[in-house]
Amino acid sequence: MESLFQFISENQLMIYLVILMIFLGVELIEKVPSVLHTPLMSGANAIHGVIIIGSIIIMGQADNTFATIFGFLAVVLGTLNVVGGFVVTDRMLDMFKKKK
Amino acid sequence: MESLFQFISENQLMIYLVILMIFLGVELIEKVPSVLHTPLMSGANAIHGVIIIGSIIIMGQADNTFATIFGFLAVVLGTLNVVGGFVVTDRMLDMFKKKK
Amino acid sequence: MIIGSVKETRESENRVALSPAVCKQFIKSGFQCVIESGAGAAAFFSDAAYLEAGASIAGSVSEVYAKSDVICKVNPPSLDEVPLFRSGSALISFAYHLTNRPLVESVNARKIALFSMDAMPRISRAQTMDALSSQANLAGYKAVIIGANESGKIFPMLMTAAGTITPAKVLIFGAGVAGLQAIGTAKRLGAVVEVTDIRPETKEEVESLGGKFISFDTGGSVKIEGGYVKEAGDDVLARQREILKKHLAAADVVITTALVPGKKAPQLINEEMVAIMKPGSVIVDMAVEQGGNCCFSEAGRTIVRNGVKIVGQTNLPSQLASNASESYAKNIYAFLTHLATKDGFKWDMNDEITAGTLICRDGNLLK
Amino acid sequence: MIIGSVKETRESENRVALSPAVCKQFIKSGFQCVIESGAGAAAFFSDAAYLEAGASIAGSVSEVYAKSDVICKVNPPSLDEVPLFRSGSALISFAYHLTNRPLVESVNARKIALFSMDAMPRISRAQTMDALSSQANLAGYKAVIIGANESGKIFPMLMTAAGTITPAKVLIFGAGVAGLQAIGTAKRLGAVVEVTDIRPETKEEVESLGGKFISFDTGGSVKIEGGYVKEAGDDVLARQREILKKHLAAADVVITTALVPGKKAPQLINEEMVAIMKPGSVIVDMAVEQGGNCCFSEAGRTIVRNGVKIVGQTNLPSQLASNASESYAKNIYAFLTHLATKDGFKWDMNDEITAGTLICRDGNLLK
Amino acid sequence: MKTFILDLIYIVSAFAFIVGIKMLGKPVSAKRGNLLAAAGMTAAIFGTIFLNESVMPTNYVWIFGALILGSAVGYVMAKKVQMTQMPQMVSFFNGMGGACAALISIVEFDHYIHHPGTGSVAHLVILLLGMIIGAVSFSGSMIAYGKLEEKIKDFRLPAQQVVNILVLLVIFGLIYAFSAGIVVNPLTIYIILGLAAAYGLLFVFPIGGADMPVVISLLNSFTGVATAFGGFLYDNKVMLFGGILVGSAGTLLTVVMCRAMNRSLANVLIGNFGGKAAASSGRAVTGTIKEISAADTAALMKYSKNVVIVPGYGLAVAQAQHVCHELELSLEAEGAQVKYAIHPVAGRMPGHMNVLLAESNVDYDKLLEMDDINPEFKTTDVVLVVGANDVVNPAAKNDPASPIYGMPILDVEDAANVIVMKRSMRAGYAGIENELFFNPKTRMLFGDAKKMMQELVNELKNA
Amino acid sequence: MKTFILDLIYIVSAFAFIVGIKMLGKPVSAKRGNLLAAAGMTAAIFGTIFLNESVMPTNYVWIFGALILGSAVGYVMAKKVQMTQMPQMVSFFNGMGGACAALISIVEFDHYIHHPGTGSVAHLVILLLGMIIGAVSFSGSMIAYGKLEEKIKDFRLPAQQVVNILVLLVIFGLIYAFSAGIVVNPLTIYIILGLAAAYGLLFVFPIGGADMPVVISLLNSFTGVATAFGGFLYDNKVMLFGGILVGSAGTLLTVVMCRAMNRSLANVLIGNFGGKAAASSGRAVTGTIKEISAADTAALMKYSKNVVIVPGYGLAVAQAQHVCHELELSLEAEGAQVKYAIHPVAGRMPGHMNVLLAESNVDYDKLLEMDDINPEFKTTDVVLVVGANDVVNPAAKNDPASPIYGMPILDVEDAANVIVMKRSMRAGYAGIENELFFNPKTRMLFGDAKKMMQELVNELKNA
Ligand SMILES: NC(=O)c1ccc[n+]([C@@H]2O[C@H](COP(=O)([O-])OP(=O)(O)OC[C@H]3O[C@@H](n4cnc5c(N)ncnc54)[C@H](OP(=O)(O)O)[C@@H]3O)[C@@H](O)[C@H]2O)c1
Ligand SMILES: NC(=O)c1ccc[n+]([C@@H]2O[C@H](COP(=O)([O-])OP(=O)(O)OC[C@H]3O[C@@H](n4cnc5c(N)ncnc54)[C@H](OP(=O)(O)O)[C@@H]3O)[C@@H](O)[C@H]2O)c1
Ligand SMILES: NC(=O)c1ccc[n+]([C@@H]2O[C@H](COP(=O)([O-])OP(=O)(O)OC[C@H]3O[C@@H](n4cnc5c(N)ncnc54)[C@H](O)[C@@H]3O)[C@@H](O)[C@H]2O)c1
Ligand SMILES: NC(=O)c1ccc[n+]([C@@H]2O[C@H](COP(=O)([O-])OP(=O)(O)OC[C@H]3O[C@@H](n4cnc5c(N)ncnc54)[C@H](O)[C@@H]3O)[C@@H](O)[C@H]2O)c1
Repeated sequence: MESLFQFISENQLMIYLVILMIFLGVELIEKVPSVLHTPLMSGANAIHGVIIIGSIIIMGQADNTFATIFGFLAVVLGTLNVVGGFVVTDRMLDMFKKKK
Repeated sequence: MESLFQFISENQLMIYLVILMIFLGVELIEKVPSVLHTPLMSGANAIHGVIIIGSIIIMGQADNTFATIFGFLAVVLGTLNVVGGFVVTDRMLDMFKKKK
Repeated sequence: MIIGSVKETRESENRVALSPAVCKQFIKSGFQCVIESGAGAAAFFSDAAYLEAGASIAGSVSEVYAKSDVICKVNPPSLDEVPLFRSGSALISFAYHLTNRPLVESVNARKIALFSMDAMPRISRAQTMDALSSQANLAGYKAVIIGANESGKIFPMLMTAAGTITPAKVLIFGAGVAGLQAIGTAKRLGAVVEVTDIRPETKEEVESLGGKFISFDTGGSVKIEGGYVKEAGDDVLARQREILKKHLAAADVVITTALVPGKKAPQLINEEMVAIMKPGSVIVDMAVEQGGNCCFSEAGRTIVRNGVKIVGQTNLPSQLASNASESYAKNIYAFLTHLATKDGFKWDMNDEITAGTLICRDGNLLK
Repeated sequence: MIIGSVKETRESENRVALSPAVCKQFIKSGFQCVIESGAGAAAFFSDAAYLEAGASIAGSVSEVYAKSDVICKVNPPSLDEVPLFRSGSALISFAYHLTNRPLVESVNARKIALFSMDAMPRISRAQTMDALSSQANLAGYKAVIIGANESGKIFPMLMTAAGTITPAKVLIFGAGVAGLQAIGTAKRLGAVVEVTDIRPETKEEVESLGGKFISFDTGGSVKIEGGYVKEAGDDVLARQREILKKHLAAADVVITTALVPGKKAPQLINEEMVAIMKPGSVIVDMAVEQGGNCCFSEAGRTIVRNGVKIVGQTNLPSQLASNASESYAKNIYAFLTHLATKDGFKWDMNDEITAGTLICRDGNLLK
Repeated sequence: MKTFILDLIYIVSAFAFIVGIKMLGKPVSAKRGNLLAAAGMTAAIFGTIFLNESVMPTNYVWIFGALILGSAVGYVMAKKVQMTQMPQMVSFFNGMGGACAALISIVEFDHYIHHPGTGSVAHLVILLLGMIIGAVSFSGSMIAYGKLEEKIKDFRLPAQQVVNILVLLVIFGLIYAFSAGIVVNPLTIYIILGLAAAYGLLFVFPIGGADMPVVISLLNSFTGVATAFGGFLYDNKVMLFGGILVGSAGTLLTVVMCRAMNRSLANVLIGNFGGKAAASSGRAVTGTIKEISAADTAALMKYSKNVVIVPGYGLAVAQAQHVCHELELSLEAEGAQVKYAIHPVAGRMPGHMNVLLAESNVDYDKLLEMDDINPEFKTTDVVLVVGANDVVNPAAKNDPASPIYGMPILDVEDAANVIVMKRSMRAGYAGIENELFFNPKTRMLFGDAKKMMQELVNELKNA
Repeated sequence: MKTFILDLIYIVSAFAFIVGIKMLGKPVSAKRGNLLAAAGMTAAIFGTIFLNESVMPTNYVWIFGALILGSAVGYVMAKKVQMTQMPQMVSFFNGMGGACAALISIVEFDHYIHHPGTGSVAHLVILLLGMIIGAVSFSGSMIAYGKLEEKIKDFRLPAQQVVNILVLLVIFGLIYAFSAGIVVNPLTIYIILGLAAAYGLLFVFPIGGADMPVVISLLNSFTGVATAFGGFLYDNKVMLFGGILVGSAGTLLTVVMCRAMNRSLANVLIGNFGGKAAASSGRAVTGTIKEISAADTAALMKYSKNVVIVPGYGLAVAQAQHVCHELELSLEAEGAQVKYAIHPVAGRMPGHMNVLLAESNVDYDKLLEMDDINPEFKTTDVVLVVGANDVVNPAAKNDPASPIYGMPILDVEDAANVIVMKRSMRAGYAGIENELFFNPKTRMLFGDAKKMMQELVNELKNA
């Protein structure tokens, strides 16, 4: 119990942030028309590709073969997620260009 | 320049929080029907009455007449803001009770 | 005060000046009513209904005239009837005093007070007494029904297995009370409606009913006074006729209501224009009693020229006898309760309505 | 193949079986057309218009009969006309073969092939040829216009300075093609419309046009076949009459279209019911040719009973000659191009439409 | 341990505020939102009193005394105030908050002076900023309050804008000088305080009464910012977030309100505001009229039981009959009862309104004649006059000189609220002014009838 | 210094993500929102490469190699994929993200093993959670991809739910054992990894193809959570916020999508989902029909140039003529051209549609006869069939045995999209099935015509 309180107190700002972020996420999505569900999912998918930052750090720190190979793989996969994700989203959104 | 960066870095979470909070505030207000402008303003007014926490702390710490008097005054004013604010808001919102 | 009403003597007149409902109202206000037996029959108001309303039924015309302080009629009495009136009594009816001088004089000679319904000033508070409007309104509706009945075409568009029937084109001359009601009625039936008038404010009014207004430059020679056309120069009429030609050529039904008060109706459709109209098309000339808007119109008759039927039926409201009588009676009620109390007339000559409608009294010709 | 059409001889018939527009279509498809001079005049189709469409004008009836491979008419020919037909030629018209036996036999005797338009099967692909529908549709509209014209009341509600005019109540018997169109038209004019029918599916149809359906328990004795009432027991009709009384008492205009194919029209308004109707109300009996839905109806006449006008006009479509002729001609076009090519008839007796409409051929009576 | 629990309480309170504000944004949940925020506040207050380590129990008597005093006064004031005076009440309470913020800063400053070296320069600047903003908010709110109470009149210095900017410059100059150590006399901050209060006066004085709500909203967000500075000062999260929330939400609310009134916030900030406002609100020639927005009209009608629509010639001109019917249906879907009051001469021909409304399929039963509807206005919540003018002009009853004197009219004034929808203040057929438009119960909804009705239908879905 | 700048870049990127997501929520701004998010991502990536102190320039060649390889492959895949295959592509890319998260955890774990004592237990747990979620997301996404590509069929274990829960229990048991030091063999984490991947398979396998979008959305938010754990691990704010944002927004999106499909998220989570789905989507008797929502229909029409409305008897039954006219006006306001295709026998009497549409004031010029409109369908973007059936039944042309064979019909199939609005799959007057409903171009919008038209009008305003 004590330790839970301690954790909360120590990471207070973080908790505020996480809750706020969740609020904001909910607030942002709530009124989205359903045609945009798929593009939005796709866009969000590209955004979580920010995991690539982690893989770059790992790759950057890599000092053994294991880390190099896995790091390389991680960066490739992350890039796939990011680039593919944004490009696919962009293509999906072409349907919203006014045809005139 | 350096110090600015330092400040940003040191208060990073705070900055995230402030910006997020602003975002959230904007997001929350954006689609409010204009009939609710006044009650909303009134409600927000009551909420910033949270300044009372500051006055309670001051009052609580007060160890001289100056602080006691001013602290007492501050708590009274803050309470006015809080209690009056919420009660007035509540009364305003009575108009939204369905009449049937 | 005793109010009397008699059976109208004008040919094919079905209306009556007082309805049972209005008699009831009068009686509630302390008046008495005497109705000639059978007066309301043509409008389907039975003697029994009048009796039930509290009126008394008189067996003869003369009995009504003898008893009544005021006689309410729709049409002006004939010269023969005037002697039947009690001297000193009053008469309310359409009188057209400007064109009906012999009658006015004979009435005046008998010292009858004459109120003419058609002289009602068109002011806001007199609207409830405005029989010209109430009757013109019904006439506008009826004109369209007659047009629809005479036409070999239906008004609405219909897309059917046997091909598409295009909507009828209805062209309306004059957007006064009758013209506006005609627009509304023809639109309801599904026709495409075009309208011409020379008062500028009518454009908006026509459009407010969904009609298309035919705009043309009326120039300076149109004089408007108090919402009425006072005068329209020949040049304007000529220009108007020119513009209207192509609309006439396309029209299936034409309804003309154009009038200039106190003048002969403007002739807006001449021989040449009838010639370019489609065979089978119909003109309902509501202005026929004032000389007609079409050169061929003959009052009371339907003639065919060049395949075009020209309907000159007069007295359209009479064909809607129930509604027309009821409305007229309500106008009378509003008017008479304004002019008089149950104890007699007020003769308030400062009142615009009294002054406007009183034609003669006590042997004095006021208009 | 030469298609001929003549002036209708039936009294006050204004329609014609071929219109210039349809002639043009036929000619484009390789047929030839011969029209008796003046055949279209009553429907305002001039000889010139036919000529322009490419048809030839024949000076006399006999010339048309002599030249034509197929004669298109609206009404069946009189017995006198039959000899004028070329033996071996064909005739298309309404023939009412079940009730018109002498004619059918005389036609058959001359070895004329007779197609009866009223025998058209009511199947989807025959809808374009269904002249009963196309004419009934127009008749439904016309009946309302007649009702409105005869009534002393206007249809719409109007709130005016001279009081409020309540909307007319229109009661419609039978929601077939004519009845439905009548609902639509009366609604458009602003009337409150009530409808009675004994086919259950008509409730939804009536409501789809904004009419109020008068529901009552029709019980088991109503037999429906192929969308038509086959039989309705006397008990049902009695119950229906009972229910309708209070609606009739309130009605201003009644339009009756109730029919049971091949039978006399059901008598739905009896003497007692007319008696409770308001004086001044109007009955337009569209079933009058089949005996009428009202006991007093007389074909071709308007009579007044008890203050109620009972209009027995026959042949309403004829009064809308332009539209009715055009629609009929389009039905003929669809029918004939289905039956024949420009080189002659196909005589495809396996075809439901041919088999359904062909009454006799080559001296053989098929129906 | 205590601190941890307090932190947790603060987290909960902060989110109660956020959710509360969110709920305040929807009519159905607004009341609960307010209660939620109040609950959060209560938790934060009592949490602070009992769990904050620096609060000495010896001071409890003072604290509770102040709380009880403040609560009693605040409650009574809030309960007693009349509905129409709510805005000034809000302004008053806002001023109290501002004053509270300023007081805290003063006490803190006193502390700072007596214990030099306890705070950084940043700390000092924040303290001063909190004080200034609090003071501006306090004095500004008091002026706004006075104006709305009509105890204070508009007032403008000759070169208002220049003066305002000068005062601001002096304030910031002093802050800089003080925090940079150029000026050291502690009394300086009282000068700053005074100037800030003066700025508040100068800022609000010239602004017209009609624009007060915007000003109050702005001052409200100022107090929010002052609160946030307080939170920074004490590293107190709930003050910080509550303050920022009100600061941001309040600012946006101000912008939104400005937008609804066709102003820009820039105008407010440079104090140029009042001048323009006065000019553009001078629509009425005689008396004052009150405008209303489509959104407010929609909300008003949504929460009404009986609505009467009075159609006139303008409905016909705009061809708004179809959307009018739609509005009727939407209102009925909300549970309101809707009727049409048909004046016998509305429009330009007998039965004009009937023809139109029948076209859009309005049920005949909903159309009431003048004589039938007139007694009903007394129990009507909202009358919506759509493009009618003469037929609702009380001059017909009151003014014997009027050309329409004697014409019976629809007694819409008897209803609780009258909304008049037309394009301008122009007259109708009779060409005369209509005093109904200046009636205290009346609010004008300017615009083309078709457009505005459509907006009402849309807003009804949101409201 | 570098770190400070990087921090700043991260702040900017994080807010680019937030604003990007917000913009993605509105059709007009969606494209720009996507670009903004992409720009934020680019900044974050290059910022990390050049400014992160721990990234060794010696590894630049590997990093850029990987970036170029990934970009090239990702770009080509994304560009080549057909419009209809977009969803599986999203799933695939999502899986890549999940795999990336798992890989990072593995490498980090390796680091952890080799440098014992560098991280806390919390650190380890977070690391393991990131790995598990990443692995579930990866394997689940791959199955979803395979299913949508129709390479993998539905598959259900006998006691699917029990198995799923068991696997989950084992995973969490192992994590506890490992982090509490009960189990110490480092290989355990590979077992955990394997189990997690297996759980992903088990989770997605039984779910029907039609429900894949929901599953993908859920897996997407999983990857977001994995990313957030990564952010926690590295104390990297942009990963943290990006991850949380996607985690929360993605979860809500999943809920919203479920709601639109009448499912509950609970069903998804316990894996019970597929079973129900299969049952409730079995509406069609022969062939398969595709449903569409009012919102999607509205968007489709909004971005169309030519719209044709085909009214039938259902329009009359629903008395939807007025709202139909309203829809027409709304569409025209959006710049579309709207026409009505009137079949000669639509309805139940000749001219039935004319009577209705005239009642609602539809312009005569907009009503086209069958012969005039039929050639136009080829250039029509959307045909909206409102309560018509027989008059658009291709059996009239194709099926000589049909009772309507030979009747001319409206060739709506020629249009690019056909939306059929009716209440059910019931037949019309002729009582026969309509193969148009099973046409690949056709989508069914089930509901009462009046209600659905009203929804279309409303949605058109939002879309
Ligand atoms: N019914 C009849 O038989 C008849 C015949 C002749 C005369 N009249 C007279 O006409 C008058 C009728 O009274 P009323 O109240 O119906 O009409 P009104 O007094 O003429 O007033 C109509 C009002 O509608 C507004 N308006 C016009 N177009 C509009 C639009 N597109 N959108 C919104 N508002 C619009 C106008 O104000 P804005 O310009 O500010 O928008 C105008 O003030 C009476 O005076 C009556 O005596 C009646
Ligand atoms: N026009 C004439 O003169 C005439 C006369 C007699 C017969 N017919 C025949 O009638 C048919 C007309 O074709 P059609 O396409 O217009 O009609 P239809 O084929 O009868 O189809 C109408 C469709 O509307 C749907 N519907 C009914 N009520 C609805 C509501 N409230 N909301 C939404 N949809 C509704 C029904 O499906 P759900 O039940 O699934 O909703 C039905 O399938 C033709 O077969 C024609 O031959 C025409
Ligand atoms: N306020 C009231 O009490 C009241 C009541 C009813 C009518 N009015 C007003 O009275 C006026 C006339 O109404 P009315 O029905 O008695 O008019 P009317 O019968 O005298 O004339 C009918 C119409 O014919 C038109 N006309 C004249 N010459 C024409 C021409 N050459 N071409 C086309 N049209 C021509 C007139 O402009 C008028 O609109 C209108 O302004 C109307 O608004 C007022
Ligand atoms: N598919 C097609 O091709 C097509 C075309 C037109 C009509 N139809 C169908 O044909 C049928 C009949 O149409 P119609 O106009 O020729 O009918 P009709 O002229 O034979 O009869 C008119 C109406 O009278 C009704 N009726 C009979 N007895 C009645 C009674 N006692 N009381 C009230 N009403 C009574 C009938 O039900 C019918 O609705 C309908 O089902 C119609 O839908 C089909």
